[in-house]
Amino acid sequence: MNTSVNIAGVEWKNPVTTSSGTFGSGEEYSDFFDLSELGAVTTKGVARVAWPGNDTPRVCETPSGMMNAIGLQNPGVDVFKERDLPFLSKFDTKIIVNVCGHTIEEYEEVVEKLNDTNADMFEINISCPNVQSGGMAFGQDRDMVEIITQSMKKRSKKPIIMKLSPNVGDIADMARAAEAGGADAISLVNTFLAMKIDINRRKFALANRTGGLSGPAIRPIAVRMVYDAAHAVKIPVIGMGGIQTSEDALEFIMAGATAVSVGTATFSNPLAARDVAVGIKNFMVKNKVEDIKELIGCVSQ
Amino acid sequence: MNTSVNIAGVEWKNPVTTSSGTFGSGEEYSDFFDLSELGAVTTKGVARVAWPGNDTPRVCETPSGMMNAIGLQNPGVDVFKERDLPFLSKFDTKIIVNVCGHTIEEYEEVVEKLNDTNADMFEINISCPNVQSGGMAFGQDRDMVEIITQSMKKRSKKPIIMKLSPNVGDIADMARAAEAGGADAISLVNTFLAMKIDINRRKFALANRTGGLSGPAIRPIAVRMVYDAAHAVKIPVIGMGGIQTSEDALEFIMAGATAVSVGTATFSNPLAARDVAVGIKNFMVKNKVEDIKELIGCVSQ
Amino acid sequence: MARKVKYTAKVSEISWITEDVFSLWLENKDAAAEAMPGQFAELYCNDKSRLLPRPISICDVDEENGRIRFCIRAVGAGTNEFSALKVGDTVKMVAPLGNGFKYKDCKNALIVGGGVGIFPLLLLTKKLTGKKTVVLGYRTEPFFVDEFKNAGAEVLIATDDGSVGTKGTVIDCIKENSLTADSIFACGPMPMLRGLKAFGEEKEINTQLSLEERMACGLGACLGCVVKTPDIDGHSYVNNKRVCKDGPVFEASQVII
Amino acid sequence: MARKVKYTAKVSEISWITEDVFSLWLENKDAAAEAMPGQFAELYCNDKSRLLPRPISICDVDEENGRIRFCIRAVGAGTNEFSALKVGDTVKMVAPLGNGFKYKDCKNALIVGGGVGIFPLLLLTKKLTGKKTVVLGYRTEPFFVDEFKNAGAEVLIATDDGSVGTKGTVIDCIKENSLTADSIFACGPMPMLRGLKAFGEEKEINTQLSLEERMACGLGACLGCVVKTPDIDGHSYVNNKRVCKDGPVFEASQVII
Ligand SMILES: Cc1cc2nc3c(=O)[nH]c(=O)nc-3n(C[C@H](O)[C@H](O)[C@H](O)COP(=O)(O)OP(=O)(O)OC[C@H]3O[C@@H](n4cnc5c(N)ncnc54)[C@H](O)[C@@H]3O)c2cc1C
Ligand SMILES: Cc1cc2nc3c(=O)[nH]c(=O)nc-3n(C[C@H](O)[C@H](O)[C@H](O)COP(=O)(O)OP(=O)(O)OC[C@H]3O[C@@H](n4cnc5c(N)ncnc54)[C@H](O)[C@@H]3O)c2cc1C
Ligand SMILES: Cc1cc2nc3c(=O)[nH]c(=O)nc-3n(C[C@H](O)[C@H](O)[C@H](O)COP(=O)(O)O)c2cc1C
Ligand SMILES: Cc1cc2nc3c(=O)[nH]c(=O)nc-3n(C[C@H](O)[C@H](O)[C@H](O)COP(=O)(O)O)c2cc1C
Ligand code: FES
Ligand code: FES
Repeated sequence: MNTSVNIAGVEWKNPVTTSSGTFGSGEEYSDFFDLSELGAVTTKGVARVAWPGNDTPRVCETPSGMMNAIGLQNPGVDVFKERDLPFLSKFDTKIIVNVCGHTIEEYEEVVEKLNDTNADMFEINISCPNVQSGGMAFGQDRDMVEIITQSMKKRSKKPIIMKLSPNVGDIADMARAAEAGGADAISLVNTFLAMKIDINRRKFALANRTGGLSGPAIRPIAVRMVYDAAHAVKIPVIGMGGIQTSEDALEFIMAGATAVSVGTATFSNPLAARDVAVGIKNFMVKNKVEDIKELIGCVSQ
Repeated sequence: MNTSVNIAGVEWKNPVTTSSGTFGSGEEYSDFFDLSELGAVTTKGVARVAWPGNDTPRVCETPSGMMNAIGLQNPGVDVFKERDLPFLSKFDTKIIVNVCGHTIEEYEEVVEKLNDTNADMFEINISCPNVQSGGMAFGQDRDMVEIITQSMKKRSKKPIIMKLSPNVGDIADMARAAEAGGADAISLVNTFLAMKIDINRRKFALANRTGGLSGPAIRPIAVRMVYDAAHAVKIPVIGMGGIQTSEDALEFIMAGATAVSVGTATFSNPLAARDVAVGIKNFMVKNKVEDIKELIGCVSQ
Repeated sequence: MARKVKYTAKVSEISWITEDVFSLWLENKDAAAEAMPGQFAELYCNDKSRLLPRPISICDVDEENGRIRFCIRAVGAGTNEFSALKVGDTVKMVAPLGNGFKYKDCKNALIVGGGVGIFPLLLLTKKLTGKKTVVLGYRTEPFFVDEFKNAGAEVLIATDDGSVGTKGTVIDCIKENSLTADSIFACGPMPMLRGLKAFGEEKEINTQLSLEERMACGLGACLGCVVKTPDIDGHSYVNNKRVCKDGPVFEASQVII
Repeated sequence: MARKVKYTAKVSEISWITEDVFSLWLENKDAAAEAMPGQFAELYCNDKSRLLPRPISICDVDEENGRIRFCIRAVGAGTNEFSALKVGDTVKMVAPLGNGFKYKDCKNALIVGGGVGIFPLLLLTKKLTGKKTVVLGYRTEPFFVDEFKNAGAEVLIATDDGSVGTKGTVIDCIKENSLTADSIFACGPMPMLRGLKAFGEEKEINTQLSLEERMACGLGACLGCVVKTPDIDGHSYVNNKRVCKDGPVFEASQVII
């Protein structure tokens, strides 16, 4: 039985990774399970220098979901390279570095600094709703998506995954823009721009006013967007948005995702990503699926 | 204490209505409570002729949400006028007729046929994701929103509420387009285009493949969109999307909605709309709010 | 019609009938007094992530103590939640809903059930006063048979694997036993209902089918649960009817299945 | 460090302390053996609509029977869910988490709590071996006072309305009684903690504060729960620390509150 998938020449042992920002650089969850059980670990966004992030409260709960406005706090690429990358290298899993920046130049600098490390892939976050410049603004403009993809491809020695924003009218168009720019893969969805109000204090629940909605609440929209994107491009799609169980992950795979990513669910269950990987394998055994590729995009009327 | 709101010259006794398609024409729920307790009743979409709707399954459940692809089944404007309108007229509440069509001409015909009835307002549904032509396609194009609003205003003798689609990148822009077209008010959100896959059968959960996601799951996105829309236009906004309780409704009001609408929650609790109206009143008493207008858009940092 | 209410009903008895089917008695005098064979209830989950009520047929009524019985197969999140209820817990419920069977003038009834479709037939069997033959179809192990016998019916059984009764479908069983009737009442999987519709047409026996469809409101408002009809329906003005409100019981001739 | 586990812990005792505060004993040998004063647990809701675990301080430990005690005010959906638990029910839990108080060398402790902030101080009070004075602040009616007395502490009380003890804040009470100490340990509302930070600085007493912040992971991964710090932190390389992992207990001088 084959659970491995090949994404832009990088072979994952199984189709499961962690969603950026929900798994740190893996250290905290390595207390719970062996990270080698995952196809890949995707890190928190890494910037050129340390970013302090937003004021608190930064997180709140919503029905079957949560909102966050962390604001991409991170220690910067140099610390990441010296501390986090060596840690992750101890595991038999692929390393995907999520990259953020305020300008194209900032993204470029991070990619260049990590080009000669053992990171396996870069995921370019052009879809964070919680920062003033860069982030989502890039991901909502078709032409900008194509331009930034091109420049990433020019600088990077590793495969580039463009992470798309769901806060758009036509996700297929954004997927095509990334493909046109030369992306090796796309990942989606990032969080939905959302707002919660504390009616007793008549104030926003998050200091940042708005935050990104994630979790099972958004899964049906995410599955639809992954379906639309996967049917619009030839490059592989990494699907995410509310995956809690292997059943959820299989929805994305059947909709056309080559791999999946577990985010918010890890907060409800620190073992969620591993459980998803194990569950997919069990489903394959039970249903006599020889190769995971048989399941990719297999949904029909 | 004043709970009444004025929307385009129509005075509702309280700011609560029902969401189109979740309340029929009121008859079924009049078994549970007196419809006169609501500010307004909004009907299921009414078309020029009877529409059969989509194949079944038409509905499914999702985490804290549901999907529907009813496909605007309705008996057509003539039956509506003879049967449903007289029924609703028995209650001391405003009547909002939700209007659907495949072409501008079809919308116009419905409006003209109801111009001389005692319907109080028209809500123009340009945001249904479950029909092939018309529906959401209109609501995703800025210019189309403006054009269709203009033609509705030209034909209608009653105030026009344009119902916006959330499946867009910039909701403020759509709100401005409706205002520019002369809309008397806007309502949002309609449902989010979504997909669910039955992994055991490897088939779509709904016969229509996709459906519209509604319910508390989407509330944080809806509140944000209502906030954005209300800050972009001067016309009143009717807020909806996942309202289950008066607390939820007050979030929308504080975000800038002049009135609110209860949809999916009615399926979990047939009395939901009434309970929301009662709860808003209780909140005002408890917090010594003299006039509901003090609460509209009152959220601050 | 009486004003409808979302009741809070107390669990008075709960027990397992088979490995995955349980019997649940809920206390509510008003609902128990009104309930008729073939009607159903909407049971609401306590878990907040599950918004839609679960339609469950009324299996039996204990009018004296104001109780309704449901027999439920635990197949998913909602039915599993109900299966974990304990005596004294409460469940929100709207009941009774739908139309129920028309059975007043029936002298010789053929009552046919498959799977969990057998449960709504128990109250009907109890109420019928003439001759009543019950045919029950199972995959393998029969259950709930004595309940029908105690209701005064002759019971025949069909199993897919032939372990008990006729090997095959309920139709095979009916044919094997050359059963006739003035009315057929049926509930079960769609292929079974299709077979009975054809059988009833062939034999010119009035046939009533209880249908299932995915529901949202359960009250006739959302138009989620329709079934295709040969005629234009007087409510919808198109070729379909609402299973929750116009059904769940239909004359076989009135539906396209 | 021991491998972390999401435990399924059994409820062994539950009872109300006040109208809205309840005491919950959960059985788990491993967690009970490891738990230290000032650490907390993440308790997970059963309701599927509530994704995030609730951080609750460890109030007491019964090492012999492998149990941990939590005292919880029912303020919202999650804590209300926990309040309805019954003996024998299970709760998912990750514990112990966070750093806890540093108290080994303390000879004369001033332990200050307000509201539900008093609870994490009980286990600390029990563990302290030197002189220990506990100051508890309430809005009006004191509760849980005997527990601290039984832990061998002198207990002073402040109430907002003066119904018991000093009328005013815990700081008023400390000043009124001219209390001194070599260490202050505190947990409670932010204004109280700010007052104690200032007091400790003025009197040059080492002051440890247990902080609250909204959390998602509770494990240090999501960066949801930060507090501002005067110095660049060695983990984040910016001016903040994670309350869940670097705290919840901080030297007052290390945080900007
Ligand atoms: C009129 C009617 C009467 C019924 N009577 C009985 C009965 O007496 N005993 C019994 O065991 N079952 C009965 N069913 C089937 C029962 O409603 C479903 O098994 C149940 O809703 C499954 O819920 P779940 O949460 O466990 O499953 P899930 O699959 O988690 O449910 C998800 C959603 O799908 C809906 N759904 C799933 N299966 C069905 C189905 N077969 N029919 C309609 N909706 C479904 C659920 O209501 C829910 O909204 C009846 C169905 C109908 C329509
Ligand atoms: C380290 C720490 C220790 C705590 N110890 C205790 C204790 O021993 N006893 C006690 O009664 N309370 C304690 N609290 C507060 C407790 O976590 C909240 O009261 C609880 O999370 C509220 O959950 P809810 O679902 O009832 O409320 P809701 O308002 O419905 O919760 C919604 C969300 O907000 C979060 N939240 C709400 N209030 C707080 C808060 N004050 N702090 C952090 N998150 C919050 C919830 O965890 C949840 O994610 C502690 C908090 C922290 C951070
Ligand atoms: C707390 C938090 C922090 C996040 N940080 C990042 C980030 O740094 N970079 C990024 O690309 N996405 C970030 N995301 C988005 C997730 O990677 C993921 O795209 C999204 O949460 C949807 O998946 P989920 O529903 O499984 O969580 C973050 C999400 C959460 C909840
Ligand atoms: C079953 C169903 C049918 C609907 N039919 C219509 C419709 O006919 N016209 C319309 O404008 N919106 C329709 N809607 C959208 C609702 O009016 C509302 O905009 C949406 O459901 C969001 O609100 P909620 O989350 O409170 O349900 C329908 C929604 C549901 C769930
Ligand atoms: S379920 Fe709504 S009409 Fe039948
Ligand atoms: S809650 Fe995630 S870092 Fe503290």
